[in-house]
Amino acid sequence: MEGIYAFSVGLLTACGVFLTLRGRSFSVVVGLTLLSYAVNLFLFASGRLKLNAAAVLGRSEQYSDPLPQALVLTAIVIGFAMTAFVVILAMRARADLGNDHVDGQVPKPKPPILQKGNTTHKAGGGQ
Amino acid sequence: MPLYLEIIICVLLLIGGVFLLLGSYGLARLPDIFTRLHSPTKASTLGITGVLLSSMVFHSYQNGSLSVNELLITLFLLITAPVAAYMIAKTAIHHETPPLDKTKNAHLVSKIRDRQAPKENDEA
Amino acid sequence: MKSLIWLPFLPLLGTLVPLIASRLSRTACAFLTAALPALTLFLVLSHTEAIFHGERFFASIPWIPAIGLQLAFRLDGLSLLFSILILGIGLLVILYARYYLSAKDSIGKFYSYLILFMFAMLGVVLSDNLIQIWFFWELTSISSFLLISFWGDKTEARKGARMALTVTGAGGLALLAGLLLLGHTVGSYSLQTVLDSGDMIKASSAYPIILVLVLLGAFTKSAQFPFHFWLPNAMAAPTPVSAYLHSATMVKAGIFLMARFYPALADTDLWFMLVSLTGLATFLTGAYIALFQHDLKGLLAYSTISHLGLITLLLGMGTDLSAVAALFHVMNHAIFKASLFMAAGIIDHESGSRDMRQLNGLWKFMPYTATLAMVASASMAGVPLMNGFLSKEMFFTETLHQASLGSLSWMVPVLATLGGVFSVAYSMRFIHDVFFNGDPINLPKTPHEPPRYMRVPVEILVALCLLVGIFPGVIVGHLLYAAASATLNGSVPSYSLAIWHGVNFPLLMSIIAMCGGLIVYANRRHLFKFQAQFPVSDPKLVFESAVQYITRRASQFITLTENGSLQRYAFLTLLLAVVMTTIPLMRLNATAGLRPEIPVDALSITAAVLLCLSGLATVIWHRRRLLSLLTLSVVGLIVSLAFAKFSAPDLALTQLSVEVVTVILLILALFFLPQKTPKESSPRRVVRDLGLAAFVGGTVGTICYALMTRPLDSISTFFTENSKTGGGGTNVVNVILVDFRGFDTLGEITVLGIAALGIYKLIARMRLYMPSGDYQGRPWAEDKHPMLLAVISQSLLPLALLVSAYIFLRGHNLPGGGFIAGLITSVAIIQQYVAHGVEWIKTRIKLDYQIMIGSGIAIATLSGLGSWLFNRPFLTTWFDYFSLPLIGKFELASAMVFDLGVYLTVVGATMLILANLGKLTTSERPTQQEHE
Amino acid sequence: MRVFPMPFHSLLLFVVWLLLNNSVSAGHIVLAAFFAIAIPLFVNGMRDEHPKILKPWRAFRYVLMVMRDILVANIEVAWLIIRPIKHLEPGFVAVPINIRSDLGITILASTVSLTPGTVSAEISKDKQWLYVHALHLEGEADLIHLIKTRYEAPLKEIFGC
Amino acid sequence: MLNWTLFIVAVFICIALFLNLWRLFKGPTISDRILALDTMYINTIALILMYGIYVGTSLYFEAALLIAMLGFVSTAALCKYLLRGDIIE
Amino acid sequence: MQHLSIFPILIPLLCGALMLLPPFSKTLQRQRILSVIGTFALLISSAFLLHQVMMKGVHLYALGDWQPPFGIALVADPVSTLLVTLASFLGFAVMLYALNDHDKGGAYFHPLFMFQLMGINGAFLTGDIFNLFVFFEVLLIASYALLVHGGGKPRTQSALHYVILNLVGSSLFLFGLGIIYGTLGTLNMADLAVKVGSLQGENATLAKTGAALLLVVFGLKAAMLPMHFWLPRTYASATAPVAALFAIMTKVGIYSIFRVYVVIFGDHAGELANIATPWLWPLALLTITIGTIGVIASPGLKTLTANLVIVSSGSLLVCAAIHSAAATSAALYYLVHSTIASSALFLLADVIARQRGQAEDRFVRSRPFMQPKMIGFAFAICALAMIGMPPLSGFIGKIMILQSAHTTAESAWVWPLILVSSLAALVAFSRGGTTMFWRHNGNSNNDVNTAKPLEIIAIGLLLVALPLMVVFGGDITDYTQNAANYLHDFNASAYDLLPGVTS
Ligand code: NA
Ligand code: NA
Repeated sequence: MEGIYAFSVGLLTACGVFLTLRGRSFSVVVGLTLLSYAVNLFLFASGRLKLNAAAVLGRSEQYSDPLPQALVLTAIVIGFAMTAFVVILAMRARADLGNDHVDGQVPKPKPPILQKGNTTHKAGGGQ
Repeated sequence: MPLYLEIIICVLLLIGGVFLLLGSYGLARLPDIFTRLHSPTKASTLGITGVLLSSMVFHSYQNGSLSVNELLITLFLLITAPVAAYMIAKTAIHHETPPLDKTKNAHLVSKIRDRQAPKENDEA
Repeated sequence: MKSLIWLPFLPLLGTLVPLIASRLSRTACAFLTAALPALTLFLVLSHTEAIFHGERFFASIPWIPAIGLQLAFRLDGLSLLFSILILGIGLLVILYARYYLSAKDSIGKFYSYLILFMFAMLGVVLSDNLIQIWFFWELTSISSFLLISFWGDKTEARKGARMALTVTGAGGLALLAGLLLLGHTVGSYSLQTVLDSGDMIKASSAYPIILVLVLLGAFTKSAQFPFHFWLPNAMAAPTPVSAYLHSATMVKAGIFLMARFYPALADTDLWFMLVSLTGLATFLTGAYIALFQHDLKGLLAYSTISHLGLITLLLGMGTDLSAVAALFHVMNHAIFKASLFMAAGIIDHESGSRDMRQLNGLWKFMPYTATLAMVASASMAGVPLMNGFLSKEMFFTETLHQASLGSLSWMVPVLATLGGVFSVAYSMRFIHDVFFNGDPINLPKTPHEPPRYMRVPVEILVALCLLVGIFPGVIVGHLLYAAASATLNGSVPSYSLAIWHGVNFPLLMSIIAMCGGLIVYANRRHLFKFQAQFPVSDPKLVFESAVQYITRRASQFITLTENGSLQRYAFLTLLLAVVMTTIPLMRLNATAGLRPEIPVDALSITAAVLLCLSGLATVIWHRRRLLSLLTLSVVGLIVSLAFAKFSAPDLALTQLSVEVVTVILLILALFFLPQKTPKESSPRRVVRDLGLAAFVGGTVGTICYALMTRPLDSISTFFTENSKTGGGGTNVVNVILVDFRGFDTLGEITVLGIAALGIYKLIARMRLYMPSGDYQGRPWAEDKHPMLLAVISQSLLPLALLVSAYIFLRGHNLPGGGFIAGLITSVAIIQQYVAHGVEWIKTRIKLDYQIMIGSGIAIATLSGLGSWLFNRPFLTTWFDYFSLPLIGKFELASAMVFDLGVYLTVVGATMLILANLGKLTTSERPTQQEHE
Repeated sequence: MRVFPMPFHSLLLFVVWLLLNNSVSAGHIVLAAFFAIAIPLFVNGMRDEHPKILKPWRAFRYVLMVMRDILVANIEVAWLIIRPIKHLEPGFVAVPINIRSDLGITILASTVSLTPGTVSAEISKDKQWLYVHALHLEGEADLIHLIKTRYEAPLKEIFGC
Repeated sequence: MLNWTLFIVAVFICIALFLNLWRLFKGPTISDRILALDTMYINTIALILMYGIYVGTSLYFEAALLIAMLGFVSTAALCKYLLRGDIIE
Repeated sequence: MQHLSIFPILIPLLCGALMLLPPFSKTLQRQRILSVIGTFALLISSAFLLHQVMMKGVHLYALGDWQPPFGIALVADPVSTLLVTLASFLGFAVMLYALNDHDKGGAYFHPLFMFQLMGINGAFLTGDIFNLFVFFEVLLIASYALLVHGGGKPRTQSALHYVILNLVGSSLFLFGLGIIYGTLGTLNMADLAVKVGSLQGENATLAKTGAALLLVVFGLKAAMLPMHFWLPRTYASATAPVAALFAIMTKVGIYSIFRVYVVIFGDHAGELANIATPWLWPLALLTITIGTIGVIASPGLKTLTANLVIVSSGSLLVCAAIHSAAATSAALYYLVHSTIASSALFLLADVIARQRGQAEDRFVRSRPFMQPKMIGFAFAICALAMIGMPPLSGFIGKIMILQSAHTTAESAWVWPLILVSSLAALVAFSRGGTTMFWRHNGNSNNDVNTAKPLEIIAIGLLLVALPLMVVFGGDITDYTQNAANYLHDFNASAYDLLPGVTS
């Protein structure tokens, strides 16, 4: 089970990181949200996984580590606050700057590089 | 746990499971959005009710007292599922999603979209 | 001898005098300004007798022992010599400046800067602590900057001042390094200790570095080649400043430094090489260039450079008497050069020009000044009976005795004579070209003699030139001896200060120089023509363009690196993080540890597959925004399932409710952001980012797995053991939140509250783009508030509130609590907003969300403060069990109040965010076209 | 302000609280009563006026009937789902409605969605027509009749309009 | 028997969830996807309740309740967005 | 006064909360009054705390009466108290400045300011590593909100970058904390310090990854290369009082580095001993380098100040890399100095920008100042302090750093870099200063804002501190020396904070 869990955390992290590195604020926000899921799962896992061991006294024989749970709770709330702020900030940036690129200006697309021998390229079909 | 209770729980669970599966199966299988809408709103409500009832029975037995709070979930679902379906249907119609070709009265879709009354002669 | 401590501070006090006195008449101001320096000079002179008898005075009080800095002063021969120069010439300059400065110049400011400089300079020469020397050294740079840029509205002045500051500042930093190393090598920053440890210093491995660094400081300050270029440009300063700083005092600070550290650093081959060669180069360069200056002050500036080179050369030669000669020339040069500068200033002042091509035949207009200038010039040229002659003669003598260049040592006297030739030539030019040589050309003013008292300082100095020149032993013999004794830290070789030593080689050299100079000057036209062939490179321009070049390159570099691309910054941050973590991680032998793993089940696999697929789908569809939002919701859902599965019901609840609010927020954002993401990442960037993402993900996954498969011994058993007894609740997670670590929670709700305030702030002035249709260009539906949704939402609200009350109340003992309850309440209210719109709610709900936030935080804090009444630390909780008839046993806990605060803050914050966001669009919808 | 501005809701809340807590202890009854009074007082302002339930017993019977219908409808729909799709004959129907209150219409629409193989798709602007999508539309008129008699009529009775 | 039933039903629900996900990915319309998500919420509720039966605890009831409540809210909000763009107007 | 050590957190917290409630929420005037009272009370209580710590030693405050390592404890020690006092002083001065209508550019300036102070003080005082995270977030979210105060495109733009980068940073922080807890099973810093020493083998290896992540996080806050990019634009675009307050934000990162890598992963950390050092050295030196290049390239005073903040961060990181009590002492002195000086300079830059019309703070020809003498004097003081020239406090800090670096092999890099950075600052300031103060066209416009009394008082308050730091340099360096010794004394900074645990 731990393997699957860890794999999922890793994958979520990777997804989050990739999106965080995109250029548009919405993608970045989604990426940060994914990243925070991964973070929460990771932090939670630092107390080790236990089945049927909710830390409610009297409800089970053994208790999972309650401390990371409390930490994750705090982290979730803080993460929510931060996400909310960055979402609105992204809107504000769009309003102020006229576009939603994180750098405030849309990068100019580079001219396509014509390659020799690329027969399928549209530029080649001019004749 | 007495056998009869276990049987009741299992039957309820199975009913629930089957209907839930059917609901999702319908969702996956049915040909257009309007027909698909039916399966979760119905099959799944019944399915979830089955599971809830079995849970109720189980926990009532386990706690030694009546456990009925699951009913609240049913209540919520019964209240909300139709509205959710309505909203989704509204969205589909707003997006002018074409209904299945053989749908009867397909021309009504444009009326529905504009929330107008159907013409008198349509009913004839 | 404590009074010594206050000695240098008298001028510091004096900086305030002119500022106050500037309201009085200029003369009064000048006299008041002069009072404190005069007093200081008097105090210094009062020690003369004792010092001549070989005494030295020390005084110190501790200041900052941590860096080895103590307020330590010494008064010995060397400091005495320099103090007299600083104060004496300073007083003359004050008098001179009174007449020099025009009415529109602020004389108070000028005097104030001047006295500040005097203070700094005095500090340098009186210091007995290495760091303190540097302290005052830098002060001289600063105050000289202020003086040079006194006419800051002139470009010349600004540039000259900047250059001087830069060069001397750089030297100062090198000096600092050198002095710190020196102090470290010796183990003490006390100057006397350092001077007494010469052998140890010279033997240490750090000696070459120390020497180079200290000499850098000295050479830059004393305008030695190749750092000499700042000095001529500093001539943009008012002439009194040039007379004072750039002839008599500041430029001598470098000389002073070399003299001061003579016992500690000199007498090695390296010293000889560095100092004498630099001095020689400076001496020749300065003398040669001086001849070609058309600006009167320019000539004097280069001449100063040349003379400073001469002194440096003397200090570097290491012969018996070279140091004595150097000190003697310091004195002489200060006297004649100050007077020359003053004379130049008078000429400038009275004729309006300093250009020697315009200035001709001034003898007719100002014969008295001309006489004074000619005497001083003669001293500069080294004409007998003048003080300049004596020290130059000593210089020639020493060049013959040195051996610093080995077999090439013979070149030194030859080159020295050559330098002498040019010295005579430019001195000749100063006299002939200005006072004779035809008539003035296009002078702005008709020249005349200066005011009486403007001449007095010049007269005094010129008189000194003659007096010293004729009666050297009587006038300066003791002083020179005392200074030399201090410089050499003890034994002074015997020498005689006679004006006539008979016919000898040095006299011959003097004669050659004299005749050669006259010949050179007579044939100056050929030389000028020759010199004109070389491209003129103004050091100022070179320096400026060098600075500009560096600035430009720096700017290019900065724009290249700090290109404003968040993607780059984030990439680098993550890259650093992952590199730093993987390096230790690679030493992990096996990923899996010994802790037994939980067996895998179908449900978990399903959940994991759903999670991973949804996560990937979110990435793949990130340009189709709504879709990625849907898959993101699935991810959130599965994450909460995972929490539930692994025994964290509280987390599951929280995650679920946060998830919904987040999605709602993101949907709101979707409306105001462009609907789609254009495809703009280049394939290369995508691959690069994918690589980093995989790298990070892999690392995180590995660490996560490694952690989970290893046993952990943690403090958490304490919490399960004390939750009920100490915290009064059975839900340990909640007890941690409101009790064990309630402080975290207090911070957390504060974060939430602040976020809401911040968002409110962001929304306040937002100009939104409101698309008139959806991403496919379809106009929006007309039905604002579908009736079914509206009606159902109304009936859901009380139920939802009840559920949140339920969740709130049970939190302490079962999964739940104020935070989740708050979110449920918020979601229920948001649902009303969605169903009915802002207008509808506004008339029906009268909650001030801001007050909710404030009171929430306040209640939580106050519940924590309650414990103070019982003399317990903040947030100490209280709980007890009560029983009432009918109702039975129940618990009351202060943590509930805390949780109420949490609840209120959460509701207030969430609603402040969402409701205000909604309000933006209520009144009407101006359809603004997208800008893209 | 009345103590019970929404008596039906108060009752519902009272019951739901006890349901939630699985308990009829005195303490919970007190709490239930408290919330049954407090929440409606708070929420009352956030409600549009709705007609009162005039015939509670009739309402109760209606609920039971709908529950039975849900069961039946679900089985029917399940069957339709499994059957080959080609037999499916979906269609839209416009049902004229006479019930006037928003609440009534909503309950009707919801009931229709929950029960006989139909989903409420829209209500016309004039609130005279309920558009319904049927999964398997065999007799249009029959369906309209069924909805009007089996669901709309009792609702009109219950709310008296 | 109970465990076997639970296992079978769990498998059913897992299949159901995969079917939902398939619909979510496939679409073709956005309404289909929202519907799929909505159905997924319901299946999740069932899953949680079953897990509660499996481990014999009622601690997860609230999670199920919350999904029921909140799933609707997000479905409604998504639809509102598609209809009107601005969900709180 | 057993509760004294929590005052620096509670005072701003309560003030902030009260400002959201009537009657304070009604008018700005009332909020201003509360702000002044609050920041002043904060200053007084911090100073008093400092005095108490000097007299009676470290004060441990166990929140909720739960003893460490189980509960959260505040640790008022010589280091944290010094920084708290600094923050409070800064807060008070900057607040005075802000009162001159700088608080009008948007809602909630005063509560946000208070919360910002609360976050900063909390981060300094806490003895718990997760609580440190929480206070980081408090100060960050407050800084996000304050950053957009006043509005405008550049602010929004830089805020977006700042926020997103810090969100990434927060994620990394939590990853790091997860690893730390997952290997050590505790959160109290003293307890971590004690336990980390016994970590061995694979657990130690894992803990290293956590420690490395924390360094990245703190480095991001401290603007350590390559995570410094956000700083110049962010600080240059912020409103003056905000930028001035931000001067201490990088120091929170620096402080955390000292706290974590001296106490927890310091000499006693067994396999993890001094793990940050090999990273800190190159990164610190490169930070100084890039900051210096930035200083030279700065087109205006605000950017210049921001780049100087990077340089000072680099210098402080060098101290952390040296890892000796002398270096820590140097860092503490330099930190206080550079915070005050850069803060004053940010405020001054605002005054300058206002009086120069279109030229703002850029180093170009402009109309003359209206109060050239006063502003020039203040500018000179700031410049000298920032360059590190006598007679102002910069030189002492710089000398302390140089001296402490001398024992290390890297001093061959440190010395030239620090000295060259000083030279760069000298060049930049002399270029900028001469241009701004002496290169004029036109006449001073009487309509533009002159510096108002409160602004002058605020800047003056900060500036007076700089020479005082020299005059009382002996006492202050004594204090920093003691504080540094405390931090490097494992018994004092770890065992003594764990009642019931002894070495
Ligand atoms: Na001439
Ligand atoms: Na139906």
